[in-house]
Amino acid sequence: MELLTAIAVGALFGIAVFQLMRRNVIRSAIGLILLGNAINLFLLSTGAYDGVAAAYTTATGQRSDAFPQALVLTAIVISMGALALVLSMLYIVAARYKTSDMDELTGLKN
Amino acid sequence: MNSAFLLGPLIILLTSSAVAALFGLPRLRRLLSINRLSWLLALAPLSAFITLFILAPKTPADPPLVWSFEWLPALGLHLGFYYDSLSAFFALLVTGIGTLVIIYTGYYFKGDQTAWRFLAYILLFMAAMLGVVMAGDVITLFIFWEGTSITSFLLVAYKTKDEEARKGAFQALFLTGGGGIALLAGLLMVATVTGSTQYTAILSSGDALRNSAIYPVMLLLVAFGAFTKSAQFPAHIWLPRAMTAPTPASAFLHSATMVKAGIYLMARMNPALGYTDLWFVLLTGVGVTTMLLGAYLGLKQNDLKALLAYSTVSQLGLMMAMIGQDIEIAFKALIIAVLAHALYKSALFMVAGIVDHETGTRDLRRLGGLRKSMPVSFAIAAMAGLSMAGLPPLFGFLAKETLLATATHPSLPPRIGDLLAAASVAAGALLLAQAGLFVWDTFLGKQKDPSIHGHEAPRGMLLAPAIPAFLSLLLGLAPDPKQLAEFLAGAAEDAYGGAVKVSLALWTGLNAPLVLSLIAISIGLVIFAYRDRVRAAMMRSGDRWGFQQLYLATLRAIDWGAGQAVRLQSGNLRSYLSIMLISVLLLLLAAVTATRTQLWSPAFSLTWPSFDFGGELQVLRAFALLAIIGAAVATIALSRDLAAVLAVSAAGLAVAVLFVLEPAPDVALVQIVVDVLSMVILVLALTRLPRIQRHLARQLTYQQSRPSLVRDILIGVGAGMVVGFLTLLALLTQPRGSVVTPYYEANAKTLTGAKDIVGAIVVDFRAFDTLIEIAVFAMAGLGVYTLLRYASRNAGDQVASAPPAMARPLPTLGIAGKETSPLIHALAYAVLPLAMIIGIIHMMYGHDQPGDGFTAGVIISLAVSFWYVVFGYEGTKARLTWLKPRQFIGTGLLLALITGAVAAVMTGSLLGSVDFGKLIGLPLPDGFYFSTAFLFEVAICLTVLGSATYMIDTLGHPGDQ
Amino acid sequence: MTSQLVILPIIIPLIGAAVALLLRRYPRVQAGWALGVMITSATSSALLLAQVWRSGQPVVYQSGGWPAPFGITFVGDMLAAFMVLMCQLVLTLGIAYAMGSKDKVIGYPAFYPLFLTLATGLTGAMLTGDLFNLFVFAELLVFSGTILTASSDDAYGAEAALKYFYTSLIASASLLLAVGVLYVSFGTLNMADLAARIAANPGMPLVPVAIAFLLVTFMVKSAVFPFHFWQPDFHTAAPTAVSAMLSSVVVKLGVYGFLRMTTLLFVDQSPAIRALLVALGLIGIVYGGLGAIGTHNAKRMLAYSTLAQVGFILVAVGWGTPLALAAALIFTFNHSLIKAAMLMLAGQVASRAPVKTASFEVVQGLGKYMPLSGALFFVGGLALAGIPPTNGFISKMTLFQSGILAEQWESLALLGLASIFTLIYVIRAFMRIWWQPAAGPASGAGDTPAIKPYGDRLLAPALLIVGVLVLGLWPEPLVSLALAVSQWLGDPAAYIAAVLGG
Amino acid sequence: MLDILTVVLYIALTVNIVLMGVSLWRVWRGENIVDRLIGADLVGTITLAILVIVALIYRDSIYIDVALGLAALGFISTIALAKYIADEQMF
Amino acid sequence: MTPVLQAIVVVAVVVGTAFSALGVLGYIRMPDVYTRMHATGKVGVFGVVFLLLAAAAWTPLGFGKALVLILFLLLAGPATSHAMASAAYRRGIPMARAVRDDLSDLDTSILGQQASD
Amino acid sequence: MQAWMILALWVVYLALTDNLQLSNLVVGLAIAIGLTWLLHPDPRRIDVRRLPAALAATLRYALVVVIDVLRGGLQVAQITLNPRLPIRPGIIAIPTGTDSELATALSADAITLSPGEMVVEISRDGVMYTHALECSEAEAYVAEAQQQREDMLSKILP
Ligand code: NA
Ligand code: NA
Repeated sequence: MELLTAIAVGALFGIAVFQLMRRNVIRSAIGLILLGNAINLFLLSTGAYDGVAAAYTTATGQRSDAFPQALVLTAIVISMGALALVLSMLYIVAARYKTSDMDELTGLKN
Repeated sequence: MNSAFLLGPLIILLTSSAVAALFGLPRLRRLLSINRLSWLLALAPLSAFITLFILAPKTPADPPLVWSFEWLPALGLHLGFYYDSLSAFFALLVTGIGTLVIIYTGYYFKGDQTAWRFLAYILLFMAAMLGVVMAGDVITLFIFWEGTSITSFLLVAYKTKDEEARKGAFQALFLTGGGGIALLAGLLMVATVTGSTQYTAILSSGDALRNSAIYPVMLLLVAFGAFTKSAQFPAHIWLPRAMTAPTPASAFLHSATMVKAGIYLMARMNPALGYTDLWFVLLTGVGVTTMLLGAYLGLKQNDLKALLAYSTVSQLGLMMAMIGQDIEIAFKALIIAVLAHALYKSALFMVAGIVDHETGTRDLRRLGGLRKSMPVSFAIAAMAGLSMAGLPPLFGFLAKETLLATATHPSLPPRIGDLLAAASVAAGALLLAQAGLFVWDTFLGKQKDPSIHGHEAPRGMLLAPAIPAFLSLLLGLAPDPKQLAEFLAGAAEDAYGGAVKVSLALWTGLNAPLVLSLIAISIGLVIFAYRDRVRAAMMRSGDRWGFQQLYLATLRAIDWGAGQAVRLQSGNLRSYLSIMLISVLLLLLAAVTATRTQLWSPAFSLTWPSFDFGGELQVLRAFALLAIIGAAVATIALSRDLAAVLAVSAAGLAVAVLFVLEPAPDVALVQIVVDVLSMVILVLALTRLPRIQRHLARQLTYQQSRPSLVRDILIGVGAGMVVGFLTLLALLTQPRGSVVTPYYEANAKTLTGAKDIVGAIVVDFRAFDTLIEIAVFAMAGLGVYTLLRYASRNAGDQVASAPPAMARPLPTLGIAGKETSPLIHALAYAVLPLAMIIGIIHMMYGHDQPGDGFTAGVIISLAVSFWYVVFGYEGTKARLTWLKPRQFIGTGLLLALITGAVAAVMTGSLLGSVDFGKLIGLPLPDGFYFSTAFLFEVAICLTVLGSATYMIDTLGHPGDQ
Repeated sequence: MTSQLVILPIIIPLIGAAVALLLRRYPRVQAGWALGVMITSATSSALLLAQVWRSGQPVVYQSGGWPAPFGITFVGDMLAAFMVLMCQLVLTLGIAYAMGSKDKVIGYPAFYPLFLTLATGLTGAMLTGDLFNLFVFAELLVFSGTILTASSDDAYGAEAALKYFYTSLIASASLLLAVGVLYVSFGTLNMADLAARIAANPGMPLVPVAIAFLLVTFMVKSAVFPFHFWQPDFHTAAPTAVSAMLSSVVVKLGVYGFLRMTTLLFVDQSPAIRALLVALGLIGIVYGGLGAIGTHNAKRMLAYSTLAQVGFILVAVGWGTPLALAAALIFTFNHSLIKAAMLMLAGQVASRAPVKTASFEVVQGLGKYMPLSGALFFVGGLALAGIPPTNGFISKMTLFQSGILAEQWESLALLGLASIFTLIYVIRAFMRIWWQPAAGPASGAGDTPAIKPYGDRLLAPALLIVGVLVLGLWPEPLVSLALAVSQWLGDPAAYIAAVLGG
Repeated sequence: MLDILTVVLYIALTVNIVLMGVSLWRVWRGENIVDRLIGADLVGTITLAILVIVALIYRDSIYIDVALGLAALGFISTIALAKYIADEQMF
Repeated sequence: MTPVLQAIVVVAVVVGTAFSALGVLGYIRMPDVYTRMHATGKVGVFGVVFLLLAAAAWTPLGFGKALVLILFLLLAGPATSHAMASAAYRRGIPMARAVRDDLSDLDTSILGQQASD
Repeated sequence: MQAWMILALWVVYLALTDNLQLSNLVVGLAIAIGLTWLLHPDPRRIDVRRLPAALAATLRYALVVVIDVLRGGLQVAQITLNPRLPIRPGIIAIPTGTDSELATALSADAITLSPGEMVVEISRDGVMYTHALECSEAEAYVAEAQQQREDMLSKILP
């Protein structure tokens, strides 16, 4: 199971990176979401315990590690904000530079 | 004598520069003509001269005046002065000629009321130059040294509109600035070996310095600094091009003072760094080459100032070569040469300026026969020119004699002596020819250009060159003035580091130097006689030395490199990303291989999904994992953007399922609400892309060159493997322990009253993370708003969106158009209050169950977004008048901070935990605590609601204000 | 109250941002408020530094009252206090510049709030003692900076911001991966706790991985080659008041990070890290210098220059001797003042150009009408090139001195050679703007120059240049402070004890 | 411990997983965009069902709270997408 | 008590899952999107509602909460179907095997237009 | 309408919190009132005397809907499992007499809930364009059921 998890997280991350580098701006924004998901899954996998119960004080049995979960909560929120911000910038890019092609965003160079 | 008086001249000069600068004010400018101003300002260098003269050590026996103060005690650095005979010699030259130059300036710029700038610069330069020669330590020296570079840059480029002036100034600064860097390094090395920056220590540490392992390096560095400053081969190229400076500046900087700074420095350092083979070879070699080269090139020039400049280069080479020797007489020669040169060259420069000023040209090919119209100038030029030519009875003759005496000194190694003698003869001959060229071709002979009419300059203007020219004669005629000889001997001794005998008698009998001198004069006269033919031949030979070309090529090379550097900045984000990601991968590889880290432990064992009964959740997990992979692949494979958005949403849901299975219900809930919100705003953004661009974008999805596709795939695979491997390691590392989690588990209930440990961490134990996180989220929302409502409007951004194309416009109510159907309305009416109640419950009871202020905010904002969908933008705005995102964000953040502050007051700790309900004794429902945590949740909810609403609202309707 | 001092520089701007958001209807009040907030905050950081310096002990604050390593600890040690004071001083002047600026973006209701959250993010990232908390603060910084730049008057603001944001994703992802890896290995994210545990168990297999990821993070933050691509764009397109901050203090977050890595977290592993930093620094010096020479815009030139200047700092951090670290800190501080001033001046010139841009083609010759700007720019340029009597000279001198004492001949030689580049681009830019006759749109028709009668106010850059000169003439306080900081950096055990023992 | 309820729950879970797989397949290979949307909505609903089954297996209502969130929001995205499909605008 | 409760739960789970399965089966078998929605609508209503009833009986979940959720689903499910159907119709997605279409008389645009996808 | 809403929200709150403590009742009421004030629905008064009748009608309505739903559910199950897939789908217009938006909504909800029927569009005068799996038989039946529901709804809604 660990191997499958690792493969899935790796695949998700790899595809996220790949998508991030697409010319199509929408795909690139999709890559951003996938990236956040992959990292959050990784963070969760760093939990110190193989829990069978949620991290509640009332739980019986081995609880899952609450600490990475708290980190992931924060990270999720931030990646959500990142997505919104990127999308608004992509809007401006589309409106101002009249393109949805990352390769055409070369007004700034040299 | 109080050594602090040494500050006086410097202060006087700086003040006078400031006074000159004040005349930049138009009101002041009207008070005084530039002519009178310079007479007035000339008092400054004059008084400095007098002060320095009074303070100067008059005989070799007089001790140096030393003054210093602790400038940078932390590093043991001092600033200060060291005023010995050598310093005094140069300081008096600087201020003495400086006085004349200032007076001359007033006439030169007569009527040009903007010349205050020039006066300010040149006085500033004078101060810097004085500082160089009076410095008592290498730091002070360097500070003033750079000061001369900068001020001379300003002076050379004084005619800023003239491109040549700018280029010349730049070149001078480039070379002297480069030298400055070397010099600093060299001087710091000297100081490091000595253990002190002060001359008093350095000058007595010669043996330590010479024996140091880094001696060659420090010597080369210091010498390089000095060579660039003193225009030594091959850095000599800047000097002729600096002749774009107004003549007063050339007269001062490029003859009498600045170019001598390098000479001064090497003379100063001679006792500490000299007397080694390297020193000898370096200085002699460079000096002799410079001497010959300057003399040769000078003869080629048509411009009076360029001619003088090259002859200066030649003389500077000579001086440098003298410093390279280790015999007493060389230093006598040095000091006399410096003095002689300063006198005649400043006079000649000023005369050149007068000629230029009065006739409007400095071109030898046009000048001639000015003797009649400018008799005084001619007389001055003649005196100085004869001195330059090294003819008796002028002082220049003595200088040349002493030089030749050095060259023929028996203690020199024979070949070196011969070489030096030959070089001196050659240079002397060429200099004579040049002097002849200057005097004869300008003032004597025929008038070449009838349009040129000379006028004699005003008396004041003539006074300035007349004094040094006359002194050249006077010193030559005077029968060995003892006091002066004593003084010069002192200076020479300071440079030599031992006793030097100086006599200024012109006639020393018929000896080898005299013979050589006669040979030089004869050759010089021959060259002069055939000057036209010689010069024509030289012109034909072109600039074979080509160091200017080398300089230009260097600049071109730098510019080429610069072009390449900026070309790397291609503007293509995707290639940036690929370079960076590859770098990350390489860095990781390097980190792991370099440390030979054993990442994989033999103890690791992999387990496969078990399909035994009771392990079905594992099947769900496996399914979710496969679904993640599938959905992620689908985001690539699906050609429609909307379908890809659906796929990414599905991936998010699968991730939520994985979170549930962790089990991490809190995270799962947040993941779900964020997944929905993400999808909504993604689709909103999709609607904001004009259809044409959307279609173009769609075509782009798979449009990519094969190499770059392969590149991206490889990067993706690499990145995926890294993170996958790390995940595997994280999962397999045993034992895994957490330092912090046991504490949270043990204390969540007792210290924060929360059953939900994750919630307790988020709002209590690590509340600061959350506070900043909501600030981030708030800024994201605010950012979307600012970008789309302000920046985009101001920039006139426009999305050329075609009106929505409805395949079937219907008169009935469904999902499309401005008005939706009553059924959907009813759902909207139900969902907002429900969402609010759920949100309130999340805030109130979030510490016992999944959900918190964040989920509350997102859920409510999603309900609001649903209203936008159902009732349209305007409809929703009209219905939900209380929804003020900005106030929500501001109030939310403020509430969070106030809560934290209140906690700080009550518990002594910001964002501490206080249960107000319990404190007041409020009867509240079980499980609900009216506490800081609750207020914090409310604050989070408000902020998030405001921010998410901004996101939805503005992405949906960017044009609105 | 004494220990609360450490969070004041974080909290005051944050409160200021929240209140400023509510003041949008009163733009002048909002601006004044922001300035007041920043001055107050800077004062608190000065007090913090004063206290730390005087007592010799870091001010440690356990937020929420939770003991370390369980809560989030804020640590005002010498390094953090020093960096924070530097940042906040410059940020204060940044607001002052904004108030006198003609940019439209200044008038947006979110400008000052974002500026203040930028301050919070930067300050918090330096004061926090927790690695994940550092991530959160860094994100606040990234978001604020991105938005400010994207909403710039410069038409390319959005493009630049997008590129920056994408690059920052690499940093953020790296930091989170580092966080995860460290948590797996050591079970804690408190930096003091981590440092102690790493020192006790340096052979943990994932430590090199964590180091690599943290390096990437801070390399992006400081725009170190090859993670620099975003920087020239971003620092050019940002509103001047902002780009002056980005290129001066914000890039120093990475420097801070490298210092923390080499002197606290990974002391055992630091030789390898240092060697890398020297190499990267040298590349930066050459590349940044060449880029500054090759580019076509004054602001952009200064942005490239920052690449080079950060390179100098990295080399010093890499040398790692106490004097070298002090030199790095001195360089850091001085460069912040210089670069902020220079960018403000370039922006001020651009603000009077007929088309608002600092492109050399447009601003060439405009300087004729701005002699004061020219004088300030010239002095700033000298400072950048390390020429006395400016503070830049002190930077260069201490840097050279430390290199000589550390006997780092090769890197010193390359560094010295490449430092001539600074002189080239500074002088060329100065000559082009102030001396060369106008060409193109600025030359106007006939005698009337096509120049706007009013531009951004010069107060802020003038104050900075005064600072440049004062610190050049009287460097003692800064130098002895930097020496004290570097001495403190040599004692990671004291940091750990202060956090965990207190 | 294999009581009938546990068996039923695991079977139900398995069935739902299969159903989810089928729905995902249709999202992937839907014949038109609405078909895909139906599939996506179905995925959401089945996830909801799975969450409830997990809650039943753990006998813990915490997971229902998660489900509640999904239930209250899932339809929003579906209807918003429907609106987008209908006239290429959300609002 | 527990065995009875268990029995109820078993029944609820079986019925709910059966309806879900039927719904998905219909999703596969039905000829067009409109008819499919009939089938999939069942999953949301029956599948989840029965499971929620089971959860209310078997977990600490209160009946009140379950009831609210159920009522909500009873409103949201149909509304969702309705919205999707409307979208499909407006998008011009054709009906398969349709015997009548009262709406088509109201359609003011050219009939028979096929959506691109 | 406001009182209705307060009541409904209160009940929902209590149901969701699953706590009938006095303090929770008070808190819930406060929340219900607060939200109602915030959302300010149409200020229509309700006749208290009609309340019992309305509640009874609501229950009956719910029962009818549930029965409808169950019966139709089985029908659709049969269709789906039938290998021949015996359907004759189409869109039929079902007129409703109600002009109240809420009544229309509830009607549409009930129609769509019953398996085999699904409202596609609603005209402004209340005609439901309903997609039915078996449209030839459905029309009469559906219209009848609709009439029944409308009668009850008119009792429930003010
Ligand atoms: Na919670
Ligand atoms: Na139905």
